[in-house]
Amino acid sequence: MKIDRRSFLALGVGVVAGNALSPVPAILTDDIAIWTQNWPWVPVPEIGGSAYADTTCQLCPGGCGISVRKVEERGVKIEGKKDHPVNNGGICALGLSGLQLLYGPTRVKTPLKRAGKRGEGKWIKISWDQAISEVAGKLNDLRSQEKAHTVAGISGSSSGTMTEIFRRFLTAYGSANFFHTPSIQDTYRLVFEFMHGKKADPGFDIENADFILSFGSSLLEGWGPPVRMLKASKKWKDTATKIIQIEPRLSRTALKAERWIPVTPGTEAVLALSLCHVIIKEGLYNKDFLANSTFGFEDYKAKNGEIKKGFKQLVMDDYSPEAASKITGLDPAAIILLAREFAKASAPLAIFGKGQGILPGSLSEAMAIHALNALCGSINRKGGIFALDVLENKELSEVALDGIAEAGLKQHKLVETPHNSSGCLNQAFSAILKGNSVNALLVLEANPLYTLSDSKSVKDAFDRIPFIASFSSFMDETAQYADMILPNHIYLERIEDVPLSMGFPKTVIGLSKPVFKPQYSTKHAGDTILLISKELGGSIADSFPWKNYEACLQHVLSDKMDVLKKKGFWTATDSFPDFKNAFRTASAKFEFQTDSLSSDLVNVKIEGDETYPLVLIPYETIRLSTGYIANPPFLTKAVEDTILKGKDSFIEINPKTAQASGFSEADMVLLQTPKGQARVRVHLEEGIMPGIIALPRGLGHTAYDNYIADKGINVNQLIGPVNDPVSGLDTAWGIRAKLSKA
Amino acid sequence: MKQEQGHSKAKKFGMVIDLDLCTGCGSCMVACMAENNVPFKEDETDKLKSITWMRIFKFSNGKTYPETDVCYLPRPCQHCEGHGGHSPCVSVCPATATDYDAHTGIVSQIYTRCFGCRYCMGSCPYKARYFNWFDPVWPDGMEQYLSPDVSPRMRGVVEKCSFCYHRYQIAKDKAHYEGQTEIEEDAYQTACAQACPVKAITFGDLNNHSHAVSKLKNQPNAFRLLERLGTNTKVYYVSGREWVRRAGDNYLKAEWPKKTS
Amino acid sequence: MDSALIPNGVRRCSINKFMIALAIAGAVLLWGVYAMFLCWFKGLNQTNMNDYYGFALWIWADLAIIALGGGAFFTGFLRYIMGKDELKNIINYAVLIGFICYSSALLILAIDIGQPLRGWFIFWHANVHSMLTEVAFCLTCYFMVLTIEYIPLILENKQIDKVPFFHHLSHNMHSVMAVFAATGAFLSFFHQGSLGGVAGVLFGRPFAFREGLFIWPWTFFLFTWSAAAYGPCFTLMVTKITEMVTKKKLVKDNVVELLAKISGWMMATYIIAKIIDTYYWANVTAPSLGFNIMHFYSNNSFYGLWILFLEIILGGVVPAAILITEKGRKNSLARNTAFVLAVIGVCVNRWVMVLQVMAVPVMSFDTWALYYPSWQEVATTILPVAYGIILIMISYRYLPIFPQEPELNPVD
Amino acid sequence: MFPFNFEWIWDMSHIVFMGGLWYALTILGLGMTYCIIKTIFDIYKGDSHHDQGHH
Repeated sequence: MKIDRRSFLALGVGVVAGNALSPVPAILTDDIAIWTQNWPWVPVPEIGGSAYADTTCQLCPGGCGISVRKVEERGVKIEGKKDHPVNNGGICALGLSGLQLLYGPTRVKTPLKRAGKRGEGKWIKISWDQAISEVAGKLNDLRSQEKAHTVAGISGSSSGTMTEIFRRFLTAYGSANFFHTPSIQDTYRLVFEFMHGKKADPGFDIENADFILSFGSSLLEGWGPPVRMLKASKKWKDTATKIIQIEPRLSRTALKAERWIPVTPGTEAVLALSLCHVIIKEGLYNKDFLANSTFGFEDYKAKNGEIKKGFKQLVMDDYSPEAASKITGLDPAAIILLAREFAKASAPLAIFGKGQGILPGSLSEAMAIHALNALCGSINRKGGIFALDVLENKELSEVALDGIAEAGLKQHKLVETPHNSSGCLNQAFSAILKGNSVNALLVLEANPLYTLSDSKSVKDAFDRIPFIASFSSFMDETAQYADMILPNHIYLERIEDVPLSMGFPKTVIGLSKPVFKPQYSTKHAGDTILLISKELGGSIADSFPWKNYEACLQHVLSDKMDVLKKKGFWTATDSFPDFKNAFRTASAKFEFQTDSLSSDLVNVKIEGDETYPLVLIPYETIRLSTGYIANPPFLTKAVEDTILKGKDSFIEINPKTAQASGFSEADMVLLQTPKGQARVRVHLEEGIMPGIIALPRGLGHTAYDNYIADKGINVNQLIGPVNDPVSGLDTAWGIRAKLSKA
Repeated sequence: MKQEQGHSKAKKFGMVIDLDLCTGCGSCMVACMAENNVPFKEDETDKLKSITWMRIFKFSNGKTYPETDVCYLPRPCQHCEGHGGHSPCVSVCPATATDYDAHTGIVSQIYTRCFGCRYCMGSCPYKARYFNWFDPVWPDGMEQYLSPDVSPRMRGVVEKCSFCYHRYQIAKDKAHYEGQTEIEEDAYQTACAQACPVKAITFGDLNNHSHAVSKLKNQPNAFRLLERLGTNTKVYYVSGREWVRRAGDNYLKAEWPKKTS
Repeated sequence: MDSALIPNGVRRCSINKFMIALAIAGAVLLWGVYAMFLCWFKGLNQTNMNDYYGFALWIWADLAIIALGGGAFFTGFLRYIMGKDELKNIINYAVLIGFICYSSALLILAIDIGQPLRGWFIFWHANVHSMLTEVAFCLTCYFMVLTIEYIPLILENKQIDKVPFFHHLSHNMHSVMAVFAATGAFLSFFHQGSLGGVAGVLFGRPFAFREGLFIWPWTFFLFTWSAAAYGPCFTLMVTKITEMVTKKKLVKDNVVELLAKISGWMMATYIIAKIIDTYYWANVTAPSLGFNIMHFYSNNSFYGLWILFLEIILGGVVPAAILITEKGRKNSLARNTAFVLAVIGVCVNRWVMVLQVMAVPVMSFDTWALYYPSWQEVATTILPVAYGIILIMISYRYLPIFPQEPELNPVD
Repeated sequence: MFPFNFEWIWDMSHIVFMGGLWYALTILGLGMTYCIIKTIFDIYKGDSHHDQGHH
């Protein structure tokens, strides 16, 4: 038959109709729906046997015990470890996000050598042998040119075998320029050095204190071991412990405190001494302790014979509630009331230090507050503050030196202070900017380019250092700006001792164990250092006789290792001698350091003049990681939209203050300080003192991954260091600032 | 939605959250994300497009400095029972993709069944339901941490808190192998309750008198969100602060302090 | 050129003019289709909807066009069941408009769901307690009815009618049309209602929630009623527009006035019921749940009492008043104004029952969520309009839509 | 939708709802079938009725 239009149409219609009546459409519809339920681009997690592996978290100095849930070789969840002295099953949001770091895009997967300009992000992958021989070669050259002392090292932590090995390496190499990321621990150690005459770390028995006076410590925002503190807050509620939070901002701690006392920031020491004034005046102090175990309470004769004003006289003269009221902005009656409450409490405890303790803070302030504890005898007793002997591994501190090393160590150090200066990192960089040469910088688990204040100058200093090598596991700001990266295993892949962070009332060491085999071509920084030293040979190699880091750890902690391996942590049996033998000062007593408490010292100044009408303070929130570790995606997801929206940071400001300058919620404003400026958004918050603006730490990263980079402002760009006259540590709790329409 | 017949009494899993303990630290949020394979994007600051089964609300007493006070309120799915299992969402889902399980009191969500009409989201006064506006994407390699107990959701479906139902199933199996008829209280805990550092979240069977929640929920300071709507939720909140309790529901000026009706 | 297809006894514009007009409408259509495919392939992240705004512009468009399409079932109801025979002169157009509205509604629903390929689950796994299920079923069934009612119209095309099969088929379908119309009316009463139910049953949303009868909240009946009342106004409005475009009188005034009168009275009674409902809700329902009525109309930058006024007074009382009075009906300006106001009124009502419901915070510490549509949403919402215009153009050109046209515009 | 879907419950709401649905579908189905069959007959009868056309 001939195919005309009509029959063709008929055919078409027939075909369509036929199909429509057949089961084909039904089957297709069904198949398509099934396909949407198994889209190939939606991952299907592999099933398998599930088991838990315990280790210690190292994402903050808290040292919580964690249990990692594994399905075959994959880690699927991190949970808090039950019956662990620190966190007993609890866990923080950062710890929970750990696996996103293990598998995340921010890992450095193999040794890298810079190809493009610094910070440009152009790298070439190199072998471990090449990486190690190149670093060793560089160091060898410097050594042979007798420039050993121009090599500097920065460690993220101030204790633990890794830090000690690192320091040991530098010493054996011939450089005294070893630094660590500063923290409040440095200041406290000086407090104990001055007042107790011994090397000690503070332990706060907050679980047993019944009246806690916190001078701005964000106890529930990541202070000390964060989870331990959060757990304590439950205990406080159960036992009706009184927490008094002194700070200009209604932080989480202030929220949970029984009372929030906003005082003019920087005047906390004055308040403390004024409390002492009332306590002494009303004779509420611990007479026995003061009479028998302290020196410098009454006036005393100094070595040169002159009569010096004692603590008692000093505070009676200069720190009356009325006088203090003018400075702190606190009503005298309130001061008197607070003093009485504190002194009459059975276990009062005063805690020094703003925020998480990232800022070392003023030594005078610390001593003023410690004096307050002393007045009430809250030292080395239940519910008080303990002076815990600093953990040190002698095996690692004594080093055999060759000639070059000895010569190098004699050289002028980057930072010269009467005390241990390894926490004066800011000064190290300003020294470099002043012209002191550093030819090589080694960075271990630290990120000074981000965490140090006045980040711009730090970067300038970096530009003057010809060679920077980082051991970082992540592409952090410092690593990104380095010349070579020798990536470390991350905490879940390596063995390491984790001495508990400052603040825990007992000396505890945790052990982090390799829960996973290394995901990438990384190397334990300990082994890397050992290999470099072998490469350098001579007395340096001799200083590291162990075949690898684990062997070294085994040797150094031999007495604790079994317990560590079995329980995952080791607890010292700290004993506290009675007050007769507790102090190693010249007087063998607790010494009030009156000359550090003069009014010019205790009022902690910040940078800036009247042209900046406002005061900018950084604050910490537990949903933002502030240290070397940046926020993993989950944690960032939990950040409120009143802190970060899109790429904009929000400043907290009191509605009154905002109104005065005509700003309303979410307005974009220009925030200027003597150190720099930034565009930020306004968040009106009743919970902040008028005249103060607060910006969170932990944002404004320029490195890591797209999930955190270029979000918000790094407050360190806006604040510069203010060095403590005595300790030389950074005391800049804020900076003067102004806002204008942007 | 018929009541279960049989010897063992129907369970009614629920929570009691102490708002005076809660510090808003965010552990519950992240624990939930990690446990339930919740996806994430580069920018999660638009909270109206950010999947957080457990979301922490923050609100204040409205007073000015320095009298101001703030409360953090963790909000999982409230697992409404409504009237006889007719919770707001279950009764509206056209495809029976979300259901009220009379044996456990848990409101389920069947991702492969849901066709994304979002009627359930409109019906939920707690905003506890979230839509997958985007394809879930894990950066290369990160999909390794996905848990096999919870299937990742595809674009275009609604998801929400399940009270970690998979943990219930695991606990049940375990109990079965060990020849027990009942599961222990601590054998089935949600990820958020387990992670909470201050133990502000207590989870258990509201019908079982040996479980802590059954007592805690009867405290004088206990309340539920929007009780007046008749959603009949299974998440109780506790606070000693009157203004917080008041914020739990809506009242006309004349109505507070609350009349017991 | 296409004169062979054009009905006898009527004049149509030149094919070129027609094609140009078609092209313009077609361009808009394509824009919408592009947006539609974006939504299908990239997902609903193409819209500005969010977790607070699960329902937005699209659902509003759905409710609105279905309400407006109500003219079809109600006119059919009046003609076939109530025996208002004059209405045969407008029923064709009513059916066509209804057909356009309902097909558009179904299309929008297909775009609106996150998993279009699973759309049929609503039938397969139907949950009979869900108003949406009721909507889906009735909508689909009634769409079948409209198709059945539209087919004979197509068959009356000069050329098609030549085919004996089609000729007889159209005749036979006409003869049993009453049955179909009755079924359609039955279905419509339900799905129009269930659309109202969609909002009314949300007992978690005090702004939408209403008590009711059995399983049906008052909104169920109000929606049916309003669709019946306002639908014909839309039919008449579109008729008027068509007359303006074609510069011809297409339907006799007595027909228009009859429908307008009925519509007016329906509207009047509806608006009274609506006012009572609103009053009761504001003074009993909402307060019993702890809400002061002003809670729903304050503390936000958009929704205020004005919208209530716009819906009830301007969009209800005023047009009703015009249409129930002889003078108002007879004055074409007043009458047409009434149509427009009525259309606005019903659209605002549907808007409120969808978007404002989503915007109002329920938890005391929650916040208002305002929303503006993305261009993709707008485009896909305009798509049906373009589609409708095209279908009307073609149908008007080639089909005897208006029985009175030859008589009113004799070709000499 | 069908008794063999596992959600199907023989309770009142189902019977009313599905009853209504299938009732409507049946009417439409039968109606159309009737028209088509009758049309086929008409063609064979070959009688046309332009006298009582409908426009």
